[in-house]
Amino acid sequence: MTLRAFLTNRRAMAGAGILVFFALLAGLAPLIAPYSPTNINFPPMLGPSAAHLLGTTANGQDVLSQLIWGSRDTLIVGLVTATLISGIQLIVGIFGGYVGGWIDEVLSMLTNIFLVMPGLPLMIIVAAYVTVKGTVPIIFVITVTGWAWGARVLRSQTLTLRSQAFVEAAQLSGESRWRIVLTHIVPNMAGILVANFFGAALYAVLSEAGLEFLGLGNVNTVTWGTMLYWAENDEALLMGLWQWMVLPGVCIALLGTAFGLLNFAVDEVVNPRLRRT
Amino acid sequence: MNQRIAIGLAASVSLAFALAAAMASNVGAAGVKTGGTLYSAMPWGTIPDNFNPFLPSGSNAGGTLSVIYEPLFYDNSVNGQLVPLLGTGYKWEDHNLKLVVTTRRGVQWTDGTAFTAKDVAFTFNYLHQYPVLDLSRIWSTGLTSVTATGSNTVVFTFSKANTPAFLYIAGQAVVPARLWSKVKNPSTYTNPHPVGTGPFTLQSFNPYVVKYVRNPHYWMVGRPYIHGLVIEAVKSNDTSLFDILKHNIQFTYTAITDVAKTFAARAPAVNHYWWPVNNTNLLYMNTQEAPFSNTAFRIAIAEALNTKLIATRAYYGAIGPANPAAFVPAQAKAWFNPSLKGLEHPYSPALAKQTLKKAGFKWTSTGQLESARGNPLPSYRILVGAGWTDFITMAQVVSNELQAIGISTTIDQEPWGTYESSLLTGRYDMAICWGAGTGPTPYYDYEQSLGSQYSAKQIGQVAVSDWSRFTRPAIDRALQSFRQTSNLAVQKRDITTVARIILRQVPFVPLTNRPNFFDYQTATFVGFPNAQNPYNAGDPPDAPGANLMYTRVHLK
Amino acid sequence: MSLLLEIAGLTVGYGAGPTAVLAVQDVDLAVHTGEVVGIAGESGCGKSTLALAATGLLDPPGRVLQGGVRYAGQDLLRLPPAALRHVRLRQIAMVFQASMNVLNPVLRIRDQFLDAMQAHGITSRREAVERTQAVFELVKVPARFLDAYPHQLSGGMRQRTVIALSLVLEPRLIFMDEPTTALDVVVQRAILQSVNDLRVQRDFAVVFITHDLSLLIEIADRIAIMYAGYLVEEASGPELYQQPLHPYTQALMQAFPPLGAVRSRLQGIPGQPPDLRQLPPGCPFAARCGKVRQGTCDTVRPAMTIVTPGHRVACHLYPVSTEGGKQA
Amino acid sequence: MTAPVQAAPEGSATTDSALVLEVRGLSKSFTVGSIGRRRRVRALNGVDLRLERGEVLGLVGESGSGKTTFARALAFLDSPTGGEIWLEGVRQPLQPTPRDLHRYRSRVQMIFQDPYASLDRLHTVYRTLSQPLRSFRIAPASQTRAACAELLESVGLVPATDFLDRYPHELSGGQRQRVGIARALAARPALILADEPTSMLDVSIRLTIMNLLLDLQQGRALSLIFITHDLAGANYVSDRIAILYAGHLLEIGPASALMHDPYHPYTQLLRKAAPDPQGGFRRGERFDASGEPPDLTELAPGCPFVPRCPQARAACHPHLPAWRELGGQHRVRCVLYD
Amino acid sequence: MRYLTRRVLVLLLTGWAALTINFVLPRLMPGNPAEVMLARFQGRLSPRALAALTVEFGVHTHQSLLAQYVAYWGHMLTGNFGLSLTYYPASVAQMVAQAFPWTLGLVGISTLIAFILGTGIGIAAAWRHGSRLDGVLLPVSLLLNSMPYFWFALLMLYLFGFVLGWFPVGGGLNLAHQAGGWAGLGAIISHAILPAATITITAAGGWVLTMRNNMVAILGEDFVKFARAKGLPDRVVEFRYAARNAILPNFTGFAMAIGFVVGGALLTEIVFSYPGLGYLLYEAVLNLDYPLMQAIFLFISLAVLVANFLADLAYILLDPRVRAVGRS
Repeated sequence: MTLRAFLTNRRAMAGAGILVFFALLAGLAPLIAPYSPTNINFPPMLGPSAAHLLGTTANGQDVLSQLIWGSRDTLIVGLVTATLISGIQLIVGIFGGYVGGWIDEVLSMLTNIFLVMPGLPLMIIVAAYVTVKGTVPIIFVITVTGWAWGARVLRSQTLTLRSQAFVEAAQLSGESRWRIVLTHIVPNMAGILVANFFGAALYAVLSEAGLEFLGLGNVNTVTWGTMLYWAENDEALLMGLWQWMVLPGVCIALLGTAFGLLNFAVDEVVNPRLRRT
Repeated sequence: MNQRIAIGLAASVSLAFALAAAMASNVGAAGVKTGGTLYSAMPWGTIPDNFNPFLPSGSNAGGTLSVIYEPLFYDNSVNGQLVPLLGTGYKWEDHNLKLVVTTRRGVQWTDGTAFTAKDVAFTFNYLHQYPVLDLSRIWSTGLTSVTATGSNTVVFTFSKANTPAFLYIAGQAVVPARLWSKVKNPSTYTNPHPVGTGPFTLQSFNPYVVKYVRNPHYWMVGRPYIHGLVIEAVKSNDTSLFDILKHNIQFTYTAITDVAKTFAARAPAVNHYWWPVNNTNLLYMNTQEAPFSNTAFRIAIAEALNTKLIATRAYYGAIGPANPAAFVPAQAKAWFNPSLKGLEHPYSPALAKQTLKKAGFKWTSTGQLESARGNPLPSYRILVGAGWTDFITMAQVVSNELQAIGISTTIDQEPWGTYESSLLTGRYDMAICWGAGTGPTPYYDYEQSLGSQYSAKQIGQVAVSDWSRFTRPAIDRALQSFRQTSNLAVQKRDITTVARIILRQVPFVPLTNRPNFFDYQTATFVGFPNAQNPYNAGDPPDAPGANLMYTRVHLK
Repeated sequence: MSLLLEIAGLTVGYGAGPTAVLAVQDVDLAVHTGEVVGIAGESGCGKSTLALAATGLLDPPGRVLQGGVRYAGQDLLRLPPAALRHVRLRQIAMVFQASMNVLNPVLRIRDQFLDAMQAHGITSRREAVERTQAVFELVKVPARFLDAYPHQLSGGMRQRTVIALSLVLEPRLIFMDEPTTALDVVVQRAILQSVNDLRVQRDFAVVFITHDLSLLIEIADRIAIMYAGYLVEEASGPELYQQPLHPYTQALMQAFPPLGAVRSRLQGIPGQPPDLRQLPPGCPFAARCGKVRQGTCDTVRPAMTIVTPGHRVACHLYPVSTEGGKQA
Repeated sequence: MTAPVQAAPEGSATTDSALVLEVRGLSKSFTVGSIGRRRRVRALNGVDLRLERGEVLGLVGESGSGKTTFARALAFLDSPTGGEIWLEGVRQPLQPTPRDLHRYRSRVQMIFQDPYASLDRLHTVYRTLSQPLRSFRIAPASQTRAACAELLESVGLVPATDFLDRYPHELSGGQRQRVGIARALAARPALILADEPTSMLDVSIRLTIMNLLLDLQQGRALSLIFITHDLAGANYVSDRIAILYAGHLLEIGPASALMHDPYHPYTQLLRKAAPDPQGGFRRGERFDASGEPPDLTELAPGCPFVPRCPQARAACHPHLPAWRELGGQHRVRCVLYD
Repeated sequence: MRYLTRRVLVLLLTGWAALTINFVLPRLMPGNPAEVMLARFQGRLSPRALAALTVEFGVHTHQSLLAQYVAYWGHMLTGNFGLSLTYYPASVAQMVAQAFPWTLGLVGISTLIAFILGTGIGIAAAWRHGSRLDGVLLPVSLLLNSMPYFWFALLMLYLFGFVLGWFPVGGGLNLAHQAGGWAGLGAIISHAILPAATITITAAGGWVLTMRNNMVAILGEDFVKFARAKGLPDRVVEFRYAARNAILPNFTGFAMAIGFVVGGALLTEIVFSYPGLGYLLYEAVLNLDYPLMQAIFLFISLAVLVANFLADLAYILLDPRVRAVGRS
């Protein structure tokens, strides 16, 4: 029922289409990228040409290859972070909502605190404190600062589900708490979980780009974020290498839009109040 | 290229052999238009509300050290000239144990009182009284006393000979004794109403713009030509670049990416840059840590690096590769001993591999280097400052080239504070940074980079400036000999000794030259320093050398 | 009694094209001044859709596909929006099914009354307040609740308030769609009584929509029975009570356990209403009907027959006659 | 109607094998409001009830009367705050351990009001029904499916195999409620609490579901508490009817007696207000009902119905009247019968 | 006022937590401000000078953590944040006080504009939902919402600042002007337009989306339908009935939104060389200026907290229901 609603949802399909496109790009990067993204042996600052469809960077890297390979690490950061964030949200939300009591009080307070703490500044500070720079710390930093909102949503959803008749009926059927959580609560939150997942992925991709831009990222990888970092620092726009500056941003925005569309569509499918169009 | 932290290599000083009467040629030049306000924008972020000349540049408002306070002499590291400012002459006496400096007559502090040798003596004794202020460690050079022996003579007495110390003395900003003797806590005193001898006085200040106005009683008659100077603090190199491209400002100090194309070519008639080399960018290796403690390993790294490519990638041809013994080009001719020829390590990955093989290293089937015992080497970190894209670019090339001989590396960009303290405490594998000292002879860099008094015995302890933590008694002896003499031949021999050790043992790999990044445009004002008229070394607008520019620039 | 509202051949669908679901099909219904017309049927029979369509409140994807609604000589469905707006509340008021939620939760009751009156030209605040107080008195809600927010009222009070609001401009017709379903019997009874009193005083007509036929029998002058979007029977209340003709109506009458009678097993209506997306040919009730005649009921859709004056039924048991008389 | 009930609710024959449930002084209150303005909502105030094996009790009350609270307290979905619950002669702790609950629920089951909300939309009928079978170890794993089919047949969903693998959205409201009934039956309980099981169903199928409940109850000698606001419905299914108002029982007695001759003014009011399909057109009939059920946070000590009672008098105010038995197990709590 | 008490409690606890995290973070840090200071002075400090400095910064205290914590609170409450390492010997309080008004002005005003603009567009889209406007707005808002702030800022700066020259290329004030007077104000405004537009455009997308969704949901509510049935003019229904309610959930989402905007503003400030807290924080981080970092983070957190608290208060004012005492 919901799957079909999802499959016939134009927004979902548009979002999924973009995501699949980037996923293919990422998956097939070794096959379709003309060069290695870290190969710095081309003449720098070339405009678009047959050999370099999108030109080269100021460091003599092929922009197209970087763009293609960049999708890989960008997606990895986005999806891995979103997975971690979703995991925390699920645990905090369910613990808070279903177990209740003082655990809930503590977790709620923690959630509220992280909710109010401004994400990027906190991220910057934590990133400054993390001494080893790399993709893992970046994922860590974004995860730590990005879970609160979804956890709050999931908690209230858990609270709602907990008082639903079918959950009470399951209690009366002699089901244990944890079986109820696993077989009733979690599956019924799947839609919101998925929507949150895409929201978190959007947050992660944007945050990664922001950290890279600030020079707090990992320069060893090629992501759209690092591309922007280099393009900005090497004055891509002044050099007339607009494609180097514009395209990674467009890719981030498109990927973000895909995540947003999916988030939105799942929301629409799950929440019938929005399904009136 | 984004050295957002404008920690100047400001106190660049030199030793001169002859005093140049540089003033004469310019004073009273005919047809000079006076008036106008000169603008600059610097990526400083914010301007500190502080005009204390004893603090390092960057901690006080830009201009404090260039237009308000003046030192005794300005040493031009580019042309080797020594320009007299508050001092007019000096001589070493008593086997180099006594330095006698004559001070300028007829100079007035901006509050109307007269400048005398007493102020000079006061300033140096003040540094002794408050060691926090003695940034150049003048009182660690063997100096024992400073006294004014007349209204225009100051005598510096040393316990042991140290001729290079003159440079530090020459560059110290001088303050009025009358006012500073009353200051209680000079290290935190913000000096809100600065009184100096310089060509300008403070007009107004806010955290984003500081304005100076011409000092009508400046000791150089008729100077400065311009009436005002405004320095704006901007947040990024982009902004200052945009500002100068739009001719909102006349000059800035920014390492512009591909400066010829991005900046100069946009208005070839008026947009200019002058990037005179005065230092070297080095690849430091932590010699207290394996395998960088292994000389053969370091040599192999030197052989594996194509410094030409590194320079091209990092500076787009504006700056060239470094001399392998880290001589600055302007000094190489004078100081490079032909006997050093052949000790360099030319770029050759094959040779590098051979060197490694000879030292017992092996390679895995995938081409990774492993130790003699067959343990694959880990990935080493190359430390660079966050956002310093010239260094990061160098690191990328280095990383690529080391990969070619089987050494894997990752680039570790750190915020400036972490970067610097990692460098000082030896918590790094490899790092890219400039040479620790600059001056008119290689001595200054060698002393700072390799002198055992600046090193540390263990990782974790602070090595003040010997960041590769490499020391040799032979080096210390050579430096000691250099200090105690004013005989050029002896000094040359000493420098050659150190250079030979550098080439043979490679404590660091010189990568590229390092210049001052001076950019200017001549649409409305002229008279900026350049290669044809290098009256200063392209110093940043807050460094003492900029003083010379402010007294020469005038309306077109 | 004069004709007030005339629904003729009204067909309403949701969606468009071949997948459209016809919620109301070819319904004729007249409402005269001052009378109470009851519409009864199971959920999904189209009674609420009929009310919305007849008042021009149908939201997309619902659409009137055929037929018309005439109110006091005007074609309601073709009125320009501005004119239609003036008909609402002032001429035709509507009390909704989920009355609990029809009041704006963030506005005080008083303001919601004032909004309504302002929209219909009563700009004097004093007049508006006076009118409001008057209707509050009518529906027996203390005037202090004027300053309350909806959530501060009990369900019964809220329902009374909504009825008061529907009365404040003295309309001539009120649609009441399950106005008391969510309420307890005692409150329901009290409200029905109030409405009836008011109706007598002010002489407005009521279209009362409910699934509770027993309630309609008690209060309605005329009752229309709907099933699967069709009007299947219409008669005066007493007539329908005494002589329900359509097997569905009969079953519906039997579907409520009696209050006082001796207890005996009753049978409900077997099966369930048909899926409107796949309406079978023939009589929509055929599948559940105890008197079904194979070959006829399941193939031919029965037409409306006037059995006696004022009593119509659409059932093959009562074949169409030109006289309108009853044939055995 | 089955065996007569004992007169005094205070009776002590808790070992009586015919007695399935005995409730004594059951109370439930909630705390609402913030610090400083805490108020207690007293939803149930000392309810006494006894239920025999195979008996159907109709519990009738308006919304807010506490009837749902009663069902939930009995099912331990919300723990009662006071009183005693004896099940088949065993006293149930008011703060039960999970083990206590499991044992109790194998004997007491519940049918929910909303057939749409009470089934997990993601679980098939089979999955829903197998849950109690598994957790109460009713049927071995190999026979679960057969047992489920059997349950479905017993609630009239035939052929059962057509329904086993359906999801709730593939069922009509009536069919869902049948599944809900089957689930309650699966545990083979002694007592089923049916909380307004027909109020959300279409009028046309309400009777069918009531009939089903009666058939099942009679066939299995189940006890049933049928909770409703519909007096006629209660009358249709129940042996006895109890009237609940503001958390207090006001009247209890054999269904027919209570319907024909209600004692309590409130019961009379209910009786009068209920629509009566046999009553015909009665628009002009006067009916005096002002006021609404009381605020449960501000209950006065006397009879809770006083503010709405047309026959209220001074004696009603000081305290709740005692129970009076007026013949045939028909008891009432009202000063009119003192 | 249960809701308000809870909010105040959350405010206090969150404030406490923010301060405590602020206390803990630098102490988890491996580095040592003394080393940083040494680096700052380019290694030229003698050990004696260094010792003097560290005492000044109060970093080498051998107190217990608890004593440090108590002292820290004392400092926080008296506004004594210590000295900045970067801008030594300026005090942290002085630096923050300089930057704060700029950020407050820029972020405050652009957040407000973004909120009003986004909410307005969201209302319009939902009111016409299903229309082309709505169809286009959604992906556009998503796109705007998904753009990296700094990237968009860079493009805006390049296009409007550099190429077209309509606006200054950065800074908060013109080179020629000091703050003060009309010219100063004009300069401030002209410098603020681009960064404010950047923040507004990227932030408004989020508000459009949430507002549209809320509004679509509210439009399905009975009270909106009833408002139309009352014959209220469209504008009244749209704003007083639908939008008025749809805006309420936004206040609970304000926390995240404002945090996000502050984060985005930080990047924007850096791109536009805007003299606010964002840039200062960036500087502080690059220089490991712990005292400054601590104070700025504290300030931002508290500002967000206060903004949230104000949003909560507004929520209370706008929604009578949260004032009510409800079941917990």
